[in-house]
Amino acid sequence: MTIVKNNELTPEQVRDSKVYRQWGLTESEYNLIVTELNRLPNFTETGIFSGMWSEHVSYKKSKPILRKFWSTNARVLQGPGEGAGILDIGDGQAVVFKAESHNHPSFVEPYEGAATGVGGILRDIFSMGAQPIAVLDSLRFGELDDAHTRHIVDGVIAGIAGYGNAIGIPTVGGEIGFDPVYSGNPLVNVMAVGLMDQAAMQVGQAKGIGNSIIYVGAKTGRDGINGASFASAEFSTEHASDRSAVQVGDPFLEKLVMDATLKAVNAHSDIIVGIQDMGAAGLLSSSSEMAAKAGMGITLDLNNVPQRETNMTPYELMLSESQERMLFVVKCGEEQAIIDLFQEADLDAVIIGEVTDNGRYILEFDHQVVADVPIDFLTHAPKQTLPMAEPKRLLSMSEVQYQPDVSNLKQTILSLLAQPTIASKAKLFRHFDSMVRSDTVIKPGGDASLVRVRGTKKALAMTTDVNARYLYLNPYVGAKMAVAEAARNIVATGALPIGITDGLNFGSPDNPEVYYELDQAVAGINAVAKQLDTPIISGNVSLYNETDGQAIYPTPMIGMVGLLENVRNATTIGFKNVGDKIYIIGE
Amino acid sequence: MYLAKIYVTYKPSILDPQGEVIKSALKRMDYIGVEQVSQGKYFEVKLTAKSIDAATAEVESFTDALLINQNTETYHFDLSLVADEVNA
Amino acid sequence: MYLAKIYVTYKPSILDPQGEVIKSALKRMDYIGVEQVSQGKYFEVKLTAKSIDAATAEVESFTDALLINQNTETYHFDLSLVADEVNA
Amino acid sequence: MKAAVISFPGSNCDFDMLYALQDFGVDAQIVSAKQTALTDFDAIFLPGGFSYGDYLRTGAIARFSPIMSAVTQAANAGKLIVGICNGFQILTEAGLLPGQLLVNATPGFICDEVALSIANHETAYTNAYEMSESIVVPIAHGEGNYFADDDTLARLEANNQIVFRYVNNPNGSVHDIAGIMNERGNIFGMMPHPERAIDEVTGNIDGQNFFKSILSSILTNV
Ligand SMILES: Nc1ncnc2c1ncn2[C@@H]1O[C@H](COP(=O)(O)OP(=O)(O)O)[C@@H](O)[C@H]1O
Repeated sequence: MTIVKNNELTPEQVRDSKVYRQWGLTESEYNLIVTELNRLPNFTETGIFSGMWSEHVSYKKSKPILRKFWSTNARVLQGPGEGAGILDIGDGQAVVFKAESHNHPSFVEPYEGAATGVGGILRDIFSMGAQPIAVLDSLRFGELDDAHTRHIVDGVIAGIAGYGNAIGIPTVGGEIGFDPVYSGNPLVNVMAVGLMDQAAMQVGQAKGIGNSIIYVGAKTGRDGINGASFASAEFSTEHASDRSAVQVGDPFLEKLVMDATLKAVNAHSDIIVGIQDMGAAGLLSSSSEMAAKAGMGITLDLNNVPQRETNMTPYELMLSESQERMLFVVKCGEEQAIIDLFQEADLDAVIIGEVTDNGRYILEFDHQVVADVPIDFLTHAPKQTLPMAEPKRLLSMSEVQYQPDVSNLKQTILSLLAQPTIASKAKLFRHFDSMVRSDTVIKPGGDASLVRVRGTKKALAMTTDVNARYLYLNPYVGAKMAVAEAARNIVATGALPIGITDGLNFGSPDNPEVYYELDQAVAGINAVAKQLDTPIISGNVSLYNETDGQAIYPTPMIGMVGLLENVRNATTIGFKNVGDKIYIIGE
Repeated sequence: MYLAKIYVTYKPSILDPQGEVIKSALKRMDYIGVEQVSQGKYFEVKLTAKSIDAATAEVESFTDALLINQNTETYHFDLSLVADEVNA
Repeated sequence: MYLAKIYVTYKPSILDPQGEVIKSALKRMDYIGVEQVSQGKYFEVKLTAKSIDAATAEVESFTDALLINQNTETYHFDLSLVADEVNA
Repeated sequence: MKAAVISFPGSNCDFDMLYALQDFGVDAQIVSAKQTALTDFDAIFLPGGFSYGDYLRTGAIARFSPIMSAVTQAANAGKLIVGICNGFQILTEAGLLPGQLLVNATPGFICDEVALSIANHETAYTNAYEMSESIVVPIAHGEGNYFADDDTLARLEANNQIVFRYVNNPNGSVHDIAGIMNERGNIFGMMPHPERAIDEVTGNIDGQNFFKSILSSILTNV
C-alpha cells in the first residue's frame, strides 16, 4: 500500500480538490487511472501521471499524425523514438541529430530558456554515445520595433551563445525571422548534430533484472517542476505565477558530464546497458521510459537521489527538471567502474534503483512505497484522435495570386533588404562561437553550414529552414517548400541531402483548424522527403503556441543534414572571379 | 545626489553554479572553514532625485525593470545622500 | 558560524563597460536622474572560525587570493555572527 | 620536441591545439590539470575554453589548479609556455604575464576573424612570419579586453614585449594589444586562436607560421 507524505493532499483530497486538472489531467484520464489502479492514486502518483501524460512527454495528441512520418531507408540505423535519430555515413561511422524546442521557457526567461534548450539537445546527442559536433537554431520573434521583443531577442541570442560557447560545441548555422504573430510566443528551436562509431551506439533501455540504475550529474533542485505540463499549456499573459518553472543551466557541468559519458561509452560499452538524459519530466520520464522500452519494471529509492535543496518531496524529486542530469543502466556488480569514472571528473554518480521483472514502477522514500503503478499504463497515455477542419481562411481564399506592384525596382529591392527577416543576421550570430573544434568549413553566412569529419575526406552539411507564411497560406504546399528549401541549401554546398529532423511548432491541437494544419504539414514534409530520399529520423513537437487565443503560423522547422564525400569539393556562396558567368537553374 | 548600493542575489531555489565552483576552489586552497558561498551582483548607482522617497521609488523601479531578473534574482539596497560629484 | 558579505568594485581608474551599458539603457528607459552606474560583485560566504578576528583574517586572505584581481578590483566587507545553518 | 597541452576542467580548445601541434609533427599530448609534473616537456600550451566555467573571473580558479606550480617551475626553467585565449587569461591571473583581460568594451561574446599586425618579428612566436605581414586570425571571446597600468604598458613597449596588435581593435584592449610575452620571451599569451587557422580546408592558414616559429626556435634551442 502507498502512504501519504506530510503536507501532501490525501488521495481523497486529490480527488475532491481536482488538483489534477491544474496539472493537466482531464477528468476522464483521472477516472481511467482510478479504474486501472482500482483505488485512488495518491498525491505522488497523480503527479507522475500528469507529467507522463502531458502532451510534451506523451505526444498523445500528435502521435496519430507523427506515425505517418516516413523514416526508413538503407541509411537509417535508428529512427524516431530514441533520444535522437542515427544515419549511416559509411566507414563504420554514423551521424546523429535531433531538434528540440524551448519556446515557452524562452518567453518567460529568454537567457536561461534558450541556454537550457541547447543543453538539453546536446544531452540527447551524447546520451546516444555520439560526440556532438554542431548546434544550429531556428528562431522566430515579434517585430523588432517592440522593446520587449528586443529584450527577448538579446536574451535568446546570449543564452544560445552562453551555453554553446562555454561547452565548446560550435553553433554553425540557423535562421531568424520576425513577424507579429510571434510577439507573445517566440520560437526557439535548436538542433544538434553528433558523430559516432556505429560500434558505440547506445540506446535508452533498462534491460536485465537486477541491473542498477545510476544517476549522474547535477544535483536535483526544485527548478522547473512540472515544466512538461507547463510546456503543454496555452499561455496567458496574466499567468505570472507560472514563472517558477525556470531552470538555470550550467554549461561547465554539462561539459564534464558530456566528456565523462563519452569516455564511459568508449571504455565500458560492455557493462553499460542503457543511457538516457533527464529532459522533460526529469527523472520520472527517463526512468519509466527506459524500463517500458525494455518491457521491464523499475524500483527507485528516492532518498539516494542527490539533492540540492532540503526537504524535497517525492513529487518534487520526480518532476524536477533540473539540468545536466543523466541516467545510466549498468550491469549488476559492475557499477564501481562507472562510478569511479564520474567521480574522477568530480561528478555525482549514485545507484538509485534497479531493474525488476514485475512491470511495475515503484518509488520508495523514507523506507516506504510512495508510488506503485504499472509501467506500461504509466508510459502509454490514452491516445486522442482529435477532429480536423480545414481553416476557414483557406476555404474563402482568393484563387488569384497576389501580384506585387513594383514601379521602382531599386526602391523595392532596398526596402526588401531592409526587412529584418531578410537582412543579414551577422550582428546576432557573431555572438556564437562557430569555429571551436576547428572543423567548421562553411561558417554562418552561407546557405548551409559544412563541418568536416576529421580523419576522413567527408564533411556534413546542415541547415534549418521554414517559411511559415507559406504554410499559413497552404500548410501542405508550404511544408513541401520548407523541405525543398532545406535541400537546396544543402545541395548548394555540394553535399547530398540524407536526412531530416523537424521541430513542429503549432497552436493548440484542440482547435480542429490547427490540428488540420499539423496533419497537412506532416503530409507535405513526407511527400518531399520521400522524393529526396531523406527520411525523417527524429523531431520535436511544440503545441499550444498561442497567447490569449491567438495561434502562431504553422511553423514546422526543417533541420536537414547532407553528406559530402570529399570536402575539397565544397562550394561556397561567394562569387569567385571577374568574368565568371552567372546562371539561373530551375524553372 | 543619492547613492544607491544595490545587492542582487539568486533566489534560494535557483541553481548557483558560481557559488559551488568558488566554494570548491577555496576548499582546495585549504580554506577549510568555508561552508557556503554565493556570488551575486553589486551595483552602485548615483542619481539625482527630489527627495529620498522619490529616490527610493526610482531605485526600486529600475532595479525591478532592468538590474535584476525577477524570475531568478532578488535584491536589497541602501540609499544615502552624497556630494554632487560624478567620476567621469 | 560567520557570514561575510563582500563587496567588490573596480578601482576608480578602470573603465567599467557594463556600468556604462546599464547607464545608457536606464537613460533610454527615461530614468533621467541616473548619473553614474558601476557594476561589481557581491559575495556571501558562510564560514566557521575560532573568533571574529580569525574570521576577519580568513576573509581578507581568500578575498585577496581568489575573489578579486588586485590589478583592477578593490573590496570591502561586513562580518557578522549567524546561526549554524547551511542550505544544502 | 615534446609538448603538453593542459586540459583544465572546462577547457574546450585543448584538442584543437593538440591536433594543430600534431599536424606540425610535434609529439604532443593532453595533460590533466590535476597532474603535478611537467618535467618531460619542452613546451607547454594552455588552451582556450571556459576553465571552471569562468564564473568568477576568467582564469581565476584555474590558476590554482595542481598543475600550475609545475607550469611556473617550467617557466622559471626557461621552457616555452604558450597561453591562447583562456590560456592567456590564466597566465595573467597567475601573474606569469602582466595585466588582466577584462570584459570586452562592448560587452558580449564575439566570434570573428580579425587582422593582426606583428609588432615584434624576433620572437619565438613570430620569427617565421614575413617582415611586413599582417595576418588574419579567428577570435572568440567575451573577455579579451587587455588592461595593464601605465607603468606596465611603458615597460611592455620599451622591451618589445608586445607581439601582436589588432589592426581594428575589437574589444577595447589598451594599445591594441592582442598578444604579449614576458621579458625573457619564453612566456606568451594571446587572445586570438592561431590553432584555428592552419588548415586550407577550414579556409585560413595564417596561423601556420605561428607554429613554425615555435618549432624552429625550440629546435635551435634544444
Ligand atoms: N540564428 C542563427 N544562428 C546562426 N547562423 C545564422 C542564424 N541566422 C542566420 N544564420 C546564418 O545566416 C545565413 C543566412 O541565413 P538565412 O537568412 O536563413 O538565409 P537563406 O534564406 O538563404 O537560407 C546562413 O548561413 C545561416 O546559417
